[in-house]
Order: sequence, then structure tokens, then C-alpha cells
Amino acid sequence: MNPTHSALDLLSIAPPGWGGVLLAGALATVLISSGAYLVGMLIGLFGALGKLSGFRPLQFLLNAYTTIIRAVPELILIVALYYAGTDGLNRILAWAGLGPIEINGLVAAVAVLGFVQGAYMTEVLRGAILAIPVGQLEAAKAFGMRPALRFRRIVLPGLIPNALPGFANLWMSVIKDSALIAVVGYQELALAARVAASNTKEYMVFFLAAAVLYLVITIVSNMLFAALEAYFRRGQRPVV
Amino acid sequence: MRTEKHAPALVVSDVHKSYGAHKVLKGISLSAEKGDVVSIIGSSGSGKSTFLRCINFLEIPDCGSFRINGEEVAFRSGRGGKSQPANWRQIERLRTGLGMVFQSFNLWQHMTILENVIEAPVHVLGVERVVAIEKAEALLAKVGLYDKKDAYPAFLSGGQQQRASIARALCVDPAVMLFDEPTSALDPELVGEVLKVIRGLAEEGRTMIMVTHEMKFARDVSTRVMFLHQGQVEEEGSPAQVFGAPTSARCKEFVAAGSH
Amino acid sequence: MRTEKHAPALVVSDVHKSYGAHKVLKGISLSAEKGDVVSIIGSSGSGKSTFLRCINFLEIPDCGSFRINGEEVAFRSGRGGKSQPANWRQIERLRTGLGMVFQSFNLWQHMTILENVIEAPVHVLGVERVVAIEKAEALLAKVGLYDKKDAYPAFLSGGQQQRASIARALCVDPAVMLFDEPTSALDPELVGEVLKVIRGLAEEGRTMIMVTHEMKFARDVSTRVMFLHQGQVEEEGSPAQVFGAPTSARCKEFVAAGSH
Amino acid sequence: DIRFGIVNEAYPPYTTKDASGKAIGWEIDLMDAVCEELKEKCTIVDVAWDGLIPALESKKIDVIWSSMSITDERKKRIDFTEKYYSALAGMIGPKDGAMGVTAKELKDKTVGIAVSTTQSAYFKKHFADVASEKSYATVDESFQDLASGRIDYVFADTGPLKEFLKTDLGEECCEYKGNVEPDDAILGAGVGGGVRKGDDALREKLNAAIKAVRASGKYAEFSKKYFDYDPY
Amino acid sequence: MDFSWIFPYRDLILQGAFLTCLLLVISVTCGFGLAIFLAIAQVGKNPVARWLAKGYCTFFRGTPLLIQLWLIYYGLGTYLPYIPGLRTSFLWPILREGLFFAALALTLNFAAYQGEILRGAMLAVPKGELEAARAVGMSPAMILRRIWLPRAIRIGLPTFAGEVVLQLKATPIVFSVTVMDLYGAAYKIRQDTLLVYEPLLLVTLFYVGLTFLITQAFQKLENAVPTRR
Ligand SMILES: Nc1ncnc2c1ncn2[C@@H]1O[C@H](COP(=O)(O)OP(=O)(O)OP(=O)(O)O)[C@@H](O)[C@H]1O
Ligand SMILES: Nc1ncnc2c1ncn2[C@@H]1O[C@H](COP(=O)(O)OP(=O)(O)OP(=O)(O)O)[C@@H](O)[C@H]1O
Ligand SMILES: [Mg+2]
Ligand SMILES: [Mg+2]
Repeated sequence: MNPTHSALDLLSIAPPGWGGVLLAGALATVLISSGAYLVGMLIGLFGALGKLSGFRPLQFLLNAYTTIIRAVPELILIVALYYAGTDGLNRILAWAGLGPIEINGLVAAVAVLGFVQGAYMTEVLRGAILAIPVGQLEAAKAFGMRPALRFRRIVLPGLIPNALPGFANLWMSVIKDSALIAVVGYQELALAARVAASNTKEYMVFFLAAAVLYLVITIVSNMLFAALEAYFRRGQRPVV
Repeated sequence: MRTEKHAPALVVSDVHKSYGAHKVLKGISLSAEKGDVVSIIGSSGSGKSTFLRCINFLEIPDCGSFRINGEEVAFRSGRGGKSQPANWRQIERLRTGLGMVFQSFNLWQHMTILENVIEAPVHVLGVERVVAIEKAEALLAKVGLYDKKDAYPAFLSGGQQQRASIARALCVDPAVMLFDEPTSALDPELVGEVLKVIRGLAEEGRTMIMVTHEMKFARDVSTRVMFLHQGQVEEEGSPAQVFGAPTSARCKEFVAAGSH
Repeated sequence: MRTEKHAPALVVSDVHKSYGAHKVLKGISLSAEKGDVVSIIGSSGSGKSTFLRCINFLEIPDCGSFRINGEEVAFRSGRGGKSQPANWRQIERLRTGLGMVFQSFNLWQHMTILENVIEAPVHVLGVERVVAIEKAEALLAKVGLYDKKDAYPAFLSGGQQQRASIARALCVDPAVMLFDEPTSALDPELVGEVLKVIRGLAEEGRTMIMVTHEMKFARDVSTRVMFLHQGQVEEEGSPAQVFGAPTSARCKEFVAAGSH
Repeated sequence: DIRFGIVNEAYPPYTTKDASGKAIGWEIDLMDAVCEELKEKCTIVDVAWDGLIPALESKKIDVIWSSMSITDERKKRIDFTEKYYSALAGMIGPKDGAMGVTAKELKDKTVGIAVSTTQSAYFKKHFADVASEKSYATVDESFQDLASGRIDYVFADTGPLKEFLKTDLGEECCEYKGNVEPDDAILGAGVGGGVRKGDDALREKLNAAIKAVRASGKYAEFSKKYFDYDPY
Repeated sequence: MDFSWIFPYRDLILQGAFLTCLLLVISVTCGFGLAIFLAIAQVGKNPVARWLAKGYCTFFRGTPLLIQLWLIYYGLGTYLPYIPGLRTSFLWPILREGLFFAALALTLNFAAYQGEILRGAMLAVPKGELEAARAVGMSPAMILRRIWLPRAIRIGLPTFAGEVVLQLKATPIVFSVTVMDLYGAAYKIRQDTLLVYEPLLLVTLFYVGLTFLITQAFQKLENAVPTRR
């Protein structure tokens, strides 16, 4: 190999530079993460409401969900759900006289990561709802607001400022968890960086480059989260 | 919607409520007709707020029967032998006919004053936004808060918050109003203003149940006064009767303290 | 620590404060001697709470001079031309001599009532825990809350919370007490009790500054009354003078409303 | 149509990807030759190591073609074809370090080895009493530790070792220390393709094709591009 | 299901479980301590401290733990030997091992996440309660210690539990710097035996058990102060 090649050559967009591979990986990371995040948010909302509903069987079920899902390593869930899950599904389909279906690895990854995110979101949202002063909810009840309306008009805007820091954290973690879907053969940013690094043995260059890409993704999303938080805290007096 | 004047707007009987082992309400009954103003007085901790909160089911009473605006509340027995409203939809519907002013105001912190006031009309009753705003602004002007309508609650003085919460309750035009110490943070002039507003509402045929510590206010505005003591009704009757010639010893003491 | 009776405990002069463009205080002065009970009255939004909060620097006044318990507060000019306390240590020290009862109680929600009351003595003044508990229990008994001492604030009635916050302020033995509507949530009997407590404190030589809407209370308990209107002192003098023969038209109106 | 499962982590020179995303390497060349022999269409399926066995069992792939050493332990789970290359075990070390690869010279040294490789088994048998082993998830990680001086040797297959020495980093820090004494009991088993248990038809077909490729000289031909020795 | 491997590999498994617990305890306790400073700096008035804390949290939350670990282990770790005297000091055996760097990276990372959550919780404490503390003459430090932090921690508790569990699941990353934690042990077993699910099942059971303990502990803490609902 040419000993004078610089980091810039290595990172150029067009082959033989690896920049294009890294960028494509970054895009895949963002797509998978957003999908999983949205799925998780939906699950989390219903999970938190269910946990606070006071309906015992539901609470028990949700407690089992949050405890187990949060405890089992994501990698195991993905392997189990993608391989064993589709295998089982196809067996059921065959038994019912239907042909097998091919589940897209990407869809499976998004579903599994979302399912996992949902467990964390449930807890973050539950904490955020509990932090809303109880009087705010009572006032809403007293005006005859139905639970759905109460939720939309009072609970949601009230919980968002409390939940945003936790949400931001989960976004960061889903971005990084998305690296796990390499198991189903999908190449995102982390794997792209690893492949480039072990091809060239320029480990530091590619790991730093990946770090920078990740950082760009998070800084942009951080700015978004900060703007949201400022907006939702508008009714509060500043501390100190 | 309103029928003849003497239809009972609210009939509540034998309400019991305890928190754990602590019995707060031990069988309280109340019936109020349209246009009645019932004042509930009593010492701190006697259960006044709890009773008021039971009327619109913010606290679920252990037992009792409720007839609100001519409609009986259905119960079913829930866990642990305690009774529960059978149908929360019904409760929600009934609540829109029950305006409430909280002791601690409970304004929604993420909305401006104006938004607080129009919230229920627009989203619960489905009033058009412009109409609601017009009405809300009129009400805010009435309680002297027009210039604060775009401020957030956290930036208001105590009395301003209380007035905002009164305006919020009035804006849904409820048949029955529940006031929990609506004048506690107000100066005498504003107390006078609120008194005027309440009288006006009574004349319109609205029913008012009001917890208050201002004996003068209770005497001036109410058609009936109820004295609560340790979760029971110790004395009940017209203001003249309760304040002028109370029969219970405890009530005598209390009323005496109020007018010294 | 206490010297002769007539040393000024608190001299505040020419306090200005605005929120953005809104001028809330426009030059208010107040001086109180040991044993004085100064009542501040005025309509809602006139700046009473703001003034009280400026005295212990929960709000930083735009300008003004402060002499608290014989010690001058040092200022330096901060950002944007507004003045700032030069030494926050000094402010903290002075605050231990200024007890405060808030309009909205502000009890610490993560502590029981007893813990709320002993918090400052134990952790700020360094009183021994058993001693503080003994004193706190006596105070709680005095305000009728002994049996609630192990409850958390969220489970108390409004009046109970207010009494707890009074006990909390009293437990640090401050030379000057700042009360923001200390009886707003209390029934007449308890108002009488609190009045007795305040009188007792005044006789001990403590100074009290009290915002109140209860004219009777102000007249009975205070040595001096100050009427605030739109951020200015409209009228000041003995209770007899302010309530009996007010000179300002605005004050006349206000006082008349209070005694109708 | 045969689907070859190939691990998506790079393991040059056997399998890797170039910057345009195309799979390249010695094993790919071998696969092409085998498929040509069989006149079958072959597709490459990217899988992570963790997904290999599940993918094989859920029939998402038909063969594992990813430098998997043949061991008795593994034979309990899947069937292997005949070996298609043997892991020639060698060591590299820092340029100024101790020289040899005998037990005497390894005394008190730390040797980096990827987990569950033939070299790991060899080490246990021959060097475990004198030197200490440090386990790595992949051989790549041990290269970095060698370069930063945390370990004294990396013990691995000769192919990847030489590949590493060709890079800037390898050239600067390290050199080839030699191959270990042969031990056919361990090193002889070699690397083969993995197929589902009982899939004898495919296994036989692949065996025949591998043999044919080797006999026809094609094997030697494409091996020359990667190695200065015969990997078989 | 085949569990015959458990006995032959028992030492590896036990040692791995111990390392997993050790790393979790070290990183959570040290990380939480650091997080308190980060949160305070972020809600405080000192702009330098605020920006430093913000930058720290952004970097450590914004990049994958794996990359941080590598940067610390290979970057920092490579330069340590050049510090005079360090190589011969008693610290060297510790500093040479991956365990030290793994614990360091996990701690720094956990602190960043926790610092962010604690910041949100601190902002959720009602202002009036802080004013009450100021009014009794508490110094800012005491307000923090007695009122602000305890109240914020209580508000944040449900989220904290989740973070600790996340941290537990982040520990497998240490295998990439040669620390044989439980996951690393399972990885080796899987490579050796080609069993896919069984070793993972063991890890899962261990993690689920630990998670159960963690959530129970946090539930106890949450219930210590009743809330009105
Ligand atoms: N943080 C704030 N930001 C902006 N405006 C404020 C803030 N706090 C108070 N105000 C305004 O300052 C004015 C005076 O408020 P203050 O609380 O001192 O009134 P008050 O005399 O205590 O009234 P009340 O008797 O109703 O308690 C009010 O108009 C209020 O809206
Ligand atoms: N959620 C609760 N849990 C337990 N006890 C409660 C709860 N709410 C109120 N209590 C207790 O019930 C009693 C009655 O409370 P309530 O609020 O009805 O009093 P009140 O008559 O309104 O008093 P005040 O005039 O002080 O507002 C009090 O002793 C109070 O401590
Ligand atoms: Mg009450
Ligand atoms: Mg006020």
C-alpha cells in the first residue's frame, strides 16, 4: 500500500475512499433509529397510561413487559425475534395452509428495537406523568374533560418538559443500539466503520470519523430537543 | 334547559369518606334547589374540601347517593367492598354541569390565562373559539384581569390567580358551581366584587355550593348555611338561624369567634 | 442578642422593582422597630407580596437600601445597570433572621410536616436534632397539628398546610417575621389563634411584617398599617388613623369596602 | 441455487468488502470457482457471526463459508465439508522484541489470540504453562493491542497476520516471528464449509467441487494472488 | 436445549458474572457522583461550567460507548507508558489491564446520561419550595443538598432505574478490550460449541435476575415518600 496516503484520501466519498460507505451507513442509522423511536414512543405512551390506570391485570402485564424487555440484551431479542420468530411464524402459516412469508430484516430490526424502546419510554413517561402536580389534573376532571381530552390538553403538554431529557437520552441510545441490526445483515454506521478499519488497519481514522458522524447526528438532534424544551417550559418561572 | 325554580339541582345524601383509618366524612347530606347558595363553614380539617370534591367525584366517596341536575349517579360495588361510579362517562357528563374553583387554584401552568379560561368551553363543550374568547375576555374584565390575559399563571399574584380560576369556572356556564374558598386570597374590595358576581349567578338560577371562612360573606350571600364539624353536619339552616341562634354548642363557639 | 426595645429592626427605603416593562414597586420605604407589627394592606396585584419578597431578596430589587437587624446590606452594580447584593453570604446570614410564611405555603413535598419544621433549625442553625424536634412538636401542638406531624404535605387540607408553614417559620426564632397572608386559608377560630401567637411574638420583642386582607385582623394586631396602591405607599400610620381617618381617597374606598 | 452465508465483519485476506461494497477475498474466489464447477448460481448473504447458525437453521442460507475451523465440538451442531484451507499457525511480535516462537522464548509473555480458534486450542496444549493467553473477540483487536505494547505476540492464522504486516501500522511496529511446530492433531483439521446436519447431498456436491478445483490448478492460481505459500 | 457446557465452563461463567457486577457497581456509583456535578453545572449560572458540562454530556451521549472505549483504551492507554515512572509503579498492573479502562469509559458515559436526566429533574422541582429554602437562610450548597437534589432525585427515580438497567446491558462492550465479563464468557462458549441460544439464555437469566433486583430496589425508594394520585 502507498504509505503516503492521508486520512483525507481514505475518507473521500468515491471509492477507493470509504467516505461514501460511512455516509450511507449514517443514513441507515438515522432511518432505523427514527422508525424504532416512533414505534417505541407509541408503545411507551400506552404503557405508561396502562401502568397508571390502576387496572391490576394490565399493570402486571406491563410490569412484566418493562422488566423483561429491559433486562434482556437487545442482541438476543433481535436474534430470537428475527430468526426464531419468523421461523415460528412460517410454521404456523404452513400449518394453516398458507405459504411462508419473508420478513424484511430492516422491518424486523425496526420492530424489535421499537419494542425495546417502548419499555424504556413507558418508564420515562410514567415518571413524567407522576411529576405533573395533581391539582392540574383535578382541575381538568372538574371541567368534565374525558380522559382522552384530558390527556391531550393537560397531561401531554404537562409531561413533555419533564420527559424530554429522558426522551433525548433514549434517542441517543437507539441511535447506538441500531448498530445491533448488523446481526440481520444490514450495514449501518458502526459496521461500516469497522469494515473500513479492518480493511485498511487505520483504526483511529475510521473510529474518529464515525465518532464525528455520530456527533453530528446527536448535536443536530440535541438542538432540536433543546428548542422543544424551551418551548414547553414557557409557562415556568426560571430557577435562580 | 332550566325548568321551574324549585327543582332540586343537587341532592346528595349520606356521604361517607375515609382515608385509610381516618374517617373524614361521616354521613353528610345536602340538597340544594336552583338558585340556592349554600355556604359550608367549619374549622380547618373538618372535611369541607373533601365533601366538595366528593360531589364531583374527584374523591370517590365510600358510600352515598347523588342526584345531580336531576340525574341519579349509578354506583356499582368495586374492590374492597367500596362502591364506585358505575359509569365514568356519566360522571364526565355531569361534571360539565358542575363548575369548580379550587382552594389552590390549579391553573394549568402551560397555558396563558386566556387559554386557561377558554380551554373547557372550546374543548369540552365545543364552543367556537372566537365566541369563547369573547366571553372569556368579558369575564376576565369583570374580575379585573383583562390586562393579564396573556400572562402565564406562574407570573401572577395569588389574588390574580384566584380570580383567573373563578373566571375559568364561570366560562363553562355550569348549572351548579362548587367554590372552595373563592375569596381566600382576595382583598375586601374584590371580595365585594365576587359577592356581587355570585349574587348575580344565583339570580340567574344557578346553584352554588361554597366553602368559606368569611362569615360575613356567608351571611350576606347565602340562602342556607351548613356547619361541618369532624365530618358531620352539626348545624344547618338559614344564615340568620345559624349565625343568630345556633343550637349546637360547637357551632356557637365557632360563630362567636367569627364575629368577635 | 436583643438590645433596647426601640432599635430599628428593619429599615428599608426606596425599593423599586419591575418585571420587564411592568413597574411593580415604585419606591417603597418601611422602617420597623423591635416589637412592631406592621400590616401591609392593598388590593390584589398592588405589589405586597413582591415587596415582602424583596425584603429577603427572593426578588432582587432594582434599587433600594436595606438595613436588617442593624446590618446594612451591601450592593454592587450588576449586569444591565441593575444593582445586586454584593455578598450573597451576607444575604444568607441575614435570611436566618427573617422568617417567612409564603402565600402558597411552599412546604417541601419530600419531607413530613415534622421534618419540614426542623429542617432549618437543624441544618441551618445547627440546633441539635432532639432539641429541634421537641420545639417543633410544641409549635405544631400550638397550631393544632400535632397529630399530623408525620403526614406528608400533599395529604393535608389547605388550612393545615398553612399552619404547618407558620410553624416552620417560627421554629427558627427569627428576629423579624414576614407573613404573606398567613390566615387566608384559616377559619375564624384559627385566625384568632394565629392572632394570639402573633401578639405573643410581638411581646417577646419580635418584629412582624404582615401582608393581610383581613382588615379586622390588621386593626387588632398591628402597631402600624401601610396601604399599598399600584406599587406606592398611599397611606401609612396607626391602625386607628388608617382605618378611622384615611386621608387618601383610594384608601378610604378600600377601607370602606373592608368594613361593610 | 446455493446461498453462501458470509460474515459481514472483514477478515482479510479471506473475506472483506471493498469501498464500493463488493465482497472480495480468497474465499470469494474459491466460492466462484466451486460454483463454476457445479454450474450453479451462487448468492452471497451477509450475516453477522451471531446470525450464522440461526440463518443456517432457518434456511436463510445453505452454507457457512466464513473461515470456520472444523472442531469436534462444532461437529455436534453442524456438518462440515472437507477442509478447503488449513490454518497455518504463526506469530507476530514487536520489531525489537524476543525472537522465537518456542515455549522457552515465550516464557512469561502475553499472547493475544482470538477466542475459539485453532490457535487457541494449540496454545492450551503447548504453551499454557509458560505464557499467558489474552482472548480477543476478533483478531483485529489483538493487532491494535500489539501495536500499543499491551501484549507481546499475536498468534493467529498466517494469512491475516501477513495481511496486517502489509499495512502502515503493521509495517511500523511488528514483524513475523515464525510458524509454530506443526501438530496435525490440532492444526490438521483446517477450515471447511458448514452445512445443515443431514444435508449430505449438498455436502457431497461441495466436497467433489472443492476437490476438482484443487485438482484443476485453479486453486493454486487464485491463491497466488493472496499468499506466498499454499494455504491447503 | 443443551446445557452440558455449563459445568466445564463454570469458572469462566462465575468470573464473568463477578466482573459484570463489579463493572456495574463501580460505574453506577462513580458515575452518579460525577452526574451530580454535571447537573448542577448545567442548571447553574456560571457560563464556563455550564458549557463545559454541556459539552461533556453532548460528547459522551453523542458517540457510541464502543468508540469512546476504544479512544480511551487505545488512545489514552497507549500514551500512559510514556509518563515517567508509571511503568514501574504499583499502579501499572492495574493501568495495563482492560478492566481499568473499561470501568473508566463506563463511568464517564453513565455520568453523561445521568447528568442530563438529573438536570431535567432539577428543573421539575417547584420553584416555591426552593424559595422557601432560600427564605430560611440556606446557602446554595445546602439548598442543593437538603432540598433541591433530594427532591430532584425523587422526581427522577423512575428514569434512574431504567438508566441503571441500560448500564447493565452496556457492560458487554468491555469484551472488546479483553475483559471477560459474563457476556464475553458466553461469546466464547458460543464460538466453541456453536450453540446459539443456550449461552445467551444463561446471560439473559442473569440479567433479568439483576434487573429484577434493581427495579425492586428502586421501587422501594419510590415508595418511601407517598405521592397523592
Ligand atoms: N415573576 C413575575 N413576573 C412578572 N410579573 C409578576 C411576577 N410576579 C408578580 N408579577 C406581577 O406583579 C404584580 C404584583 O404582584 P404581587 O404578587 O406583589 O401582588 P400582591 O399585592 O401580593 O397581590 P395579591 O394580594 O393578589 O397576592 C402583579 O401584577 C403580578 O402580575
Ligand atoms: N388525600 C388525603 N389523604 C389522607 N388524608 C387526607 C387527604 N386529603 C385530606 N385529608 C385529611 O382529611 C381531613 C379533611 O381535609 P379537608 O381538606 O376536607 O379539610 P377542610 O375542611 O377543607 O380544611 P381547610 O379549611 O383547612 O381547607 C384533614 O384532616 C386532612 O388531613
Ligand atoms: Mg379545604
Ligand atoms: Mg400576594
